[in-house]
Amino acid sequence: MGSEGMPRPPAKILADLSVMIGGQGGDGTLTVSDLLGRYFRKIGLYVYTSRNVLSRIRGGHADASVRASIHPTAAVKPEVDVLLAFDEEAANLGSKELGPEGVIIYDSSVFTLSLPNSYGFPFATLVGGQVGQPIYKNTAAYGAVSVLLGMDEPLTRGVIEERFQRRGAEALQKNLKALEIGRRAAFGVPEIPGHWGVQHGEAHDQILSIGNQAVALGFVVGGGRFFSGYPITPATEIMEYLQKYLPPFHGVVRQAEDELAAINNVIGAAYAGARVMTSTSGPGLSLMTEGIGHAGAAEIPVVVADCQRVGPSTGEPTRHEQSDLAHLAHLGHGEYPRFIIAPGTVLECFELTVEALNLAEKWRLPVILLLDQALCQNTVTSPPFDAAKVKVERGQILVAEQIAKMMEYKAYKLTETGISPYVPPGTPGVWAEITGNEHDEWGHVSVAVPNRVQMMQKRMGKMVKAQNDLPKGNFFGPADAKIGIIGFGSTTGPIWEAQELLNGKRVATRFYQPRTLFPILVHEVDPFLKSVDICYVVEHNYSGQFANLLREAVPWHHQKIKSVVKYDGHTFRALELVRAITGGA
Amino acid sequence: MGSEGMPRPPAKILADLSVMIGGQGGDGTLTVSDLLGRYFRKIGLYVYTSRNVLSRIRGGHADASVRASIHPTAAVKPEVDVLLAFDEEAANLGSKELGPEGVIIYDSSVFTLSLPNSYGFPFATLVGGQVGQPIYKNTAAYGAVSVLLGMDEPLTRGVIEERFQRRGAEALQKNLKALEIGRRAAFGVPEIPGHWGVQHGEAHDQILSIGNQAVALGFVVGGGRFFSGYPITPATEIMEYLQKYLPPFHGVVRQAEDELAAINNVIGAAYAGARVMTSTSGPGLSLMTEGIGHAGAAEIPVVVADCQRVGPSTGEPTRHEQSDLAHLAHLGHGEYPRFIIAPGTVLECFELTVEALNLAEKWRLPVILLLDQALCQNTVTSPPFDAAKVKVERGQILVAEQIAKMMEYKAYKLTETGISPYVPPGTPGVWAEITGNEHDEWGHVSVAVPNRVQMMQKRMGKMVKAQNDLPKGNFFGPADAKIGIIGFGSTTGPIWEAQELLNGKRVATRFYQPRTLFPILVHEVDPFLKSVDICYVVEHNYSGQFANLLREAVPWHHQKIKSVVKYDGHTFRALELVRAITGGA
Amino acid sequence: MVQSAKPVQPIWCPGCGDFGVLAAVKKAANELKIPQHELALVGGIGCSGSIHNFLEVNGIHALHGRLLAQALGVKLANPQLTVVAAGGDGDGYAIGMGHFIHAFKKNASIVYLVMNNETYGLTKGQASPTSRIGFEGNIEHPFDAILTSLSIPVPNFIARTFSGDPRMMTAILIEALQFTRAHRGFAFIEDLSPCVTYNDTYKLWREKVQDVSKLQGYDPTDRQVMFRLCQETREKGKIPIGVMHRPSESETEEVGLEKVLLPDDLGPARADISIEGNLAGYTKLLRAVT
Amino acid sequence: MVQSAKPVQPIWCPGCGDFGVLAAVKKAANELKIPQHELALVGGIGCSGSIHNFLEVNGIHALHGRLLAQALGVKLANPQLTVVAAGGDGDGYAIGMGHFIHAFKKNASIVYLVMNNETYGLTKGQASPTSRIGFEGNIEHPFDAILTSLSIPVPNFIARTFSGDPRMMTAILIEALQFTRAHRGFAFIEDLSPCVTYNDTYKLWREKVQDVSKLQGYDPTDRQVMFRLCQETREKGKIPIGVMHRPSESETEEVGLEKVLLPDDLGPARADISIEGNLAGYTKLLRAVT
Ligand SMILES: Cc1ncc(C[n+]2csc(CCOP(=O)(O)OP(=O)(O)O)c2C)c(N)n1
Ligand SMILES: Cc1ncc(C[n+]2csc(CCOP(=O)(O)OP(=O)(O)O)c2C)c(N)n1
Ligand code: SF4
Ligand code: SF4
Ligand SMILES: [Mg+2]
Ligand SMILES: [Mg+2]
Repeated sequence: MGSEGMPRPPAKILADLSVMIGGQGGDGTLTVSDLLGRYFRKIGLYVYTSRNVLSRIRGGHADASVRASIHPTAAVKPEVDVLLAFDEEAANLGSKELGPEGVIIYDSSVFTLSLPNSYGFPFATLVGGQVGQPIYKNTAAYGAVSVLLGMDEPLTRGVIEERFQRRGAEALQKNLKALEIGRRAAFGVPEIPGHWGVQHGEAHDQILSIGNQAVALGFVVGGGRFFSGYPITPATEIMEYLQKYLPPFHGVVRQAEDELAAINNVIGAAYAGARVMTSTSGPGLSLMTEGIGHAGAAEIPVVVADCQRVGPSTGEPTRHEQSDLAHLAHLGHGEYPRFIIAPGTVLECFELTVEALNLAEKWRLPVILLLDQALCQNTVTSPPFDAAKVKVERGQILVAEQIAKMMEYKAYKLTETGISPYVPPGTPGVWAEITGNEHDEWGHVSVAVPNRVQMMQKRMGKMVKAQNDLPKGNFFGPADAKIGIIGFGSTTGPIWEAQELLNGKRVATRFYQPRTLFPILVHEVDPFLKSVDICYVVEHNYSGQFANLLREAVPWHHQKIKSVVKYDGHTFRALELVRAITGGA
Repeated sequence: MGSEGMPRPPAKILADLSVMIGGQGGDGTLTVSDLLGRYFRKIGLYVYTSRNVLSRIRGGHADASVRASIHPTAAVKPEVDVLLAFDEEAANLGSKELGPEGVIIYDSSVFTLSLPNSYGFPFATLVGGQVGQPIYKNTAAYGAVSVLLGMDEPLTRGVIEERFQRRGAEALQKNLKALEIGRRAAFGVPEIPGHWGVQHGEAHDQILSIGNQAVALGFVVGGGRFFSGYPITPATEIMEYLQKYLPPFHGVVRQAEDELAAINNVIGAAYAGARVMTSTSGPGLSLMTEGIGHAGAAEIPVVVADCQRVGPSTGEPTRHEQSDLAHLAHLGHGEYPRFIIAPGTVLECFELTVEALNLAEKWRLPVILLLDQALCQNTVTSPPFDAAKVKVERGQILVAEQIAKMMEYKAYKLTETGISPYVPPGTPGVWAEITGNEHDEWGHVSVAVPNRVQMMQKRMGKMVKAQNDLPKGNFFGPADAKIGIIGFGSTTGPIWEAQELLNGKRVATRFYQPRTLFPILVHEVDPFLKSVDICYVVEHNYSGQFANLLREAVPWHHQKIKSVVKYDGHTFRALELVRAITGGA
Repeated sequence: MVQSAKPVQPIWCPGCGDFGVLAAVKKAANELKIPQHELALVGGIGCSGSIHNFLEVNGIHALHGRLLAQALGVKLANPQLTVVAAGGDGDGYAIGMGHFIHAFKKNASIVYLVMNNETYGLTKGQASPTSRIGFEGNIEHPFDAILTSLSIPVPNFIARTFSGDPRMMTAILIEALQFTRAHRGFAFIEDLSPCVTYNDTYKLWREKVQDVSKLQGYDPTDRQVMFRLCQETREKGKIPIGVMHRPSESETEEVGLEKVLLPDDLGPARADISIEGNLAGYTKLLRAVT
Repeated sequence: MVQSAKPVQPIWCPGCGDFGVLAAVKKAANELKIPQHELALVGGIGCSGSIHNFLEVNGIHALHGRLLAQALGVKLANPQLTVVAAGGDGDGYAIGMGHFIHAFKKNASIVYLVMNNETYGLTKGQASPTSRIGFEGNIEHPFDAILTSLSIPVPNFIARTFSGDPRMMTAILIEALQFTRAHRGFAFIEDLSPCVTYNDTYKLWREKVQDVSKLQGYDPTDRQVMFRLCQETREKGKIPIGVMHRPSESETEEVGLEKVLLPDDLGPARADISIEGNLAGYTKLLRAVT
């Protein structure tokens, strides 16, 4: 429609829409997606934004997309409704994802397009002329989109004010002017104003956040007080948020000289009695291998958040993958216990960070918080985080009165659970030896055979004894469905959507989202696999790493386990999953 | 006998004997075992010596044992025949392993013993008085043992001359004097001289070596020319041998500032076209994690020898374990191909080091040479290494004429095999980009989706395509046996011996010694597991790491797979295996 | 009283220089009356790094080369602890070099004690970064940690001692402990600690050590002067010992990293982390996310 | 001729200081007529480290902080190559600090070019070891790589340049390349290379740079003098640039590590490794094991 210039039928009201913004790095695509996300959230919609940028500061293709829906969503919409393109490459790439009724708005000061439903506006030229700086073209484009979608004008402005007021009055004024320019231009083309409408939603209690922020907040509220890290995409934001959040609570954040320092800094601080975390991504994680093993051997509670990106090696720093799992499950020379827990939503990022801190201290071992780029960096609406619901459980850290009653303090006392009560240094009247060498109960180096066997059993036994204490998985869909799906981390969003699409095709599925990935919770997995005829294990890596862990843990189910993998740096689309499961279009 | 002072029956001639020497670090136990090993080898016996020392330079309990047999052996003898004890702790520990007819010889200047068949000589006092330095007491004790076993006097001396002549005339003279003192003392006790005899053997073609030496020699003969490493027990000898061996062949050995440098040094040298290796043990291996991944991503052929010791963390530096396998199979963030190959004998250490170099260059990826402390450091007789049998296969390294015919040189050219022909820098007329970032065929950074998928398939596909090129396993025992045994590395020796013991009990077993541990060679494992009813997977770790890899690779055989593990720092004794397999004494 | 871990017998060879350091640590801690539970000793990996096993204090055996990184975490988590990191020259100047240089820069109030024997003792005598040319095939110029530490523009305490001179060693260690206990920043002491088994330099060093305070122009507040004096002493074939940098009170009044970050002294390990105790603050923090 | 990898468009922001370095490398290589196939450029990880992608030479993208370790391997494997390592200040002085200090000590004839922008460009502007106090919350004194490199007692070539002064930069780079191509040892150049996006210091640095050769007493053969001059210049709020250490010919005649180890120049990568070519030697070697 549109381009014919004929009177239009009343605007279609969208209840689930997707806007994709593409251009060169530095064109401000992320800003537009952020502004739209804020707007949609304010009208009560559920919002999900994702990004697709290069590992460079300026230039190169970058895009972002915003989805807004009256239903909760944490996945990219299969088809794009509005494509905003700042250059030709963005138009070409984006138009492949455009739905049949989709509209393209583009910057005609840069290129021209002859596709149907495409409207060019010379944003850069207009803004360059009237504001003086063409870089505000993105705000003008946001204005044009706001007209296209019949967005409320004061609210459209309000979102800009909210975002830019910190940058000072001048920046704000320029943005508002650019907005006006964009809106005016859009009103000049008859097909644009109110082309579509956007349904308002009910989700007014939601916040808009990213996994990295939720992890940082979970760390603070969970009692985390010492953090050391080294910048690396896509983990850096955790450190940056904590630099703001922690100091008022007597917390310390250090940017270390490298990841070897970071992990050893947190080991030292945990030894001293603080709740600690470090965060990193693939290359940094590999460098932490020795340190994490030290925490395992010496029984020092550390939390390591791994924000997975595309590997191996430097790989694709800004892209999405879930390929560190196998590495983490077997991390380090020798054998020591560890838990790997994986949140699937932003709220779970908050909750499981707390849980990771609790588990690490209760069981005195390293806990890996396994994240992925999409979960870490994609903005999504979430129920707000509630500090009052948080429980800080420190396990057996002994205080003065308890110590006074003791005859002796052995840092590695053999106990039923394998957990030795701990007394941090600085506690009057006691001290201890802590070491990553094999040691006796006192922490003295020992190679005695019976001691070695006992100490290995003490440590490794924790992975069995803790099973009921570890985060339980979530189950979605009817319990009697014969098709099973397993997925973790950010695949939850696309899997939910695929379940709905399959429901529409009368294909019932049951989705098990494990939140403890290692050790495999056999008491959860085994009945689940028993209950289904076939199970698709959905993950972002080449080898089917979680499927492999399942084969190892419950080999008797091996015939039911089917891997569905993707390793091209992009998140699953629900339709891909539907195709994989139905075996066709 | 003996202590009764009665006329003895004619001396029993031993065809398989074991001497254990125990004392404090610095007492010279390793020297005695070395001298005895040399002697027994000279009379044509097969020899196996093992050690049991602490991670400290002097003091603390240390012991060593020598086995000599007319049959090939690479395992500790179940029962000790002669115990030589320099202190009480050694006498107590050692007497537990003593056979019913075993004899104890001890240093009575330090302690006294009232056990039967024990004979004290004041070695330290005697030597201190007559040689002036009590440290030569170990040579005196060797002398006493030589009398006990009726050893040939000139040969007994000859071994000392061989070993000490490099140390200068004075040291040699003192040792010879100490020998005389020991012999004279022993002759003074009627029960000692010729108490036993030692049968001469036929194994005159054998050499006496350790795995670390064989690896170093294999490296040189296999064309290895650049080595960088960092000292760590039990790997250091590889570097030390190479410091002697490599320079005459235009080779370079560097002691790096740490393991991060070591692995990156060899990456640089391999990039430049040299055949390279580094060697390390657990803690160093963990530090090399990122580097090995870089070699995998950038397709740079490096060989990493991992001399496994007791983990996790600093663990027990001088003790034996095989617990890095799971780590190595999943090493590093992201996914890249690697081969893990594991020699089971000293000769195989030589041969498979060559093979590792060939495989790394042919397939252009990291190859792990998986060793263990017992294999690395225990002396054993072996067929000599033969350079003429060695094949140096460099794969597709292009030379000038080939290049001249090419239109273009792409370092990451997509090919059928996944192998891209390589041109090292310095070759006239061509150059290339090499990177651990995801890249296109030219080595340019790329995040394009189809390229990413192709490059992952190119790299990961090597693990499938190379299967027939990888070292084949060895099989021992009747093909129709229904009891299977799997074991790798130094467990081969004890397993052979267990097989013989079981044969004696009419229990037929078939032993599969895989020499490629990763990827699992399904074409070998599957028929083997099909052929047996049950299979014991014997390994030195807690989790049954190889058994787990098998469950993952051939889950349909999971019911047949039984783990037999030991993780106390000591090698399996054949009897333990027999018990595990027969399920009783 | 509660029984805590007892010290074990030193694993060192008789005559090892590290015995001198052990004695000095005991003496200094006694003299300063540092309560045992407040002293945390972070050991490296090497013969030297096991020193904490022979003392009745809090001891943590770090990884090879990572002792300073762990010590930093200990100090920042609980600034009230007196933190001493102690290890070898291989540990500190080879694998640990990165953290070593950064420790001066970060300036947490830790005493770092390097027992320099110019070899890797525990792995049986290979060349270390401080080994002389020719030792075990070494072809690299020896690293001089004092010269390099003088090049880092931060007011740290820097000294070199000799195990053969226990008086000076103890006095300097006491000064370093006082420096860090006053939160004045990082204190580095390199102790010349001969390895009698693999590199017995007792006699040589006894002849070569030169007390810098006896040199003309000695001024430990001036880096340039000390840089020159140390270099000249080396050129004369001598090894300078003594205090090489003693920053003035005005430069260092409580500039230790832990004081800068936690002026109220209530660090991560001792903060109240209960939900009740923080609910108001947490609620405000979480409400800001919209 | 065979088509090799073509350079790609620089990914740098317009105006980035690294363009100056790129231009200087091209110019220097041209001037010295270094055949393209003989130049091997080892890049770090960071904006700066991608420089080899924009040149037609052998390029290897190392790991973050490991470029010197890889460069060492390249040079020792094939001493005929002209090896240049190039990366950022984060790469070199944070994660790479250990290898950095050891590179001086090892003294392989490699040119190491640090593009110091006093920030982590590629990860969006965090403080680096050279950042001034206050930059992005930095509380640590900035590291001065020149002072520290002057403290290491090995005759290396040491210089600092400024991207805003391309003439000096090119001239010094040429000298450094000549130094390493003559196997005289390690050559270190820190280039002040502003990050216009996160830390635009062009103006500031243009005002602050001080050509040391203009200072009274300038003597680049004398470390003590240069240490003093550099420190004094810093104290005056200036940044010294120029050649800081130029060892004399007699000190450095072919002392590059690769020459010491491989005097015949036939290194690991070019040695004959065929069995036939070595059988006699191998047989002798193996026969010695009995
Ligand atoms: C990562 C790692 N690499 C290597 C080792 C082996 N190792 C143990 S101690 C040591 C060197 C000891 O030398 P130094 O630090 O000088 O201490 P010293 O024994 O001389 O006191 C080495 C290399 C290790 N434990 N960890
Ligand atoms: C082991 C590791 N840690 C962290 C990173 C992330 N990272 C990439 S570039 C960079 C810093 C870049 O700063 P610098 O070296 O100064 O280079 P610049 O971009 O400023 O030129 C970091 C931390 C990484 N790639 N690898
Ligand atoms: S080997 Fe050397 S450093 Fe180690 S304890 Fe013995 S004398 Fe001391
Ligand atoms: S971010 Fe800074 S360092 Fe990186 S390219 Fe841009 S200007 Fe250069
Ligand atoms: Mg040392
Ligand atoms: Mg930088």
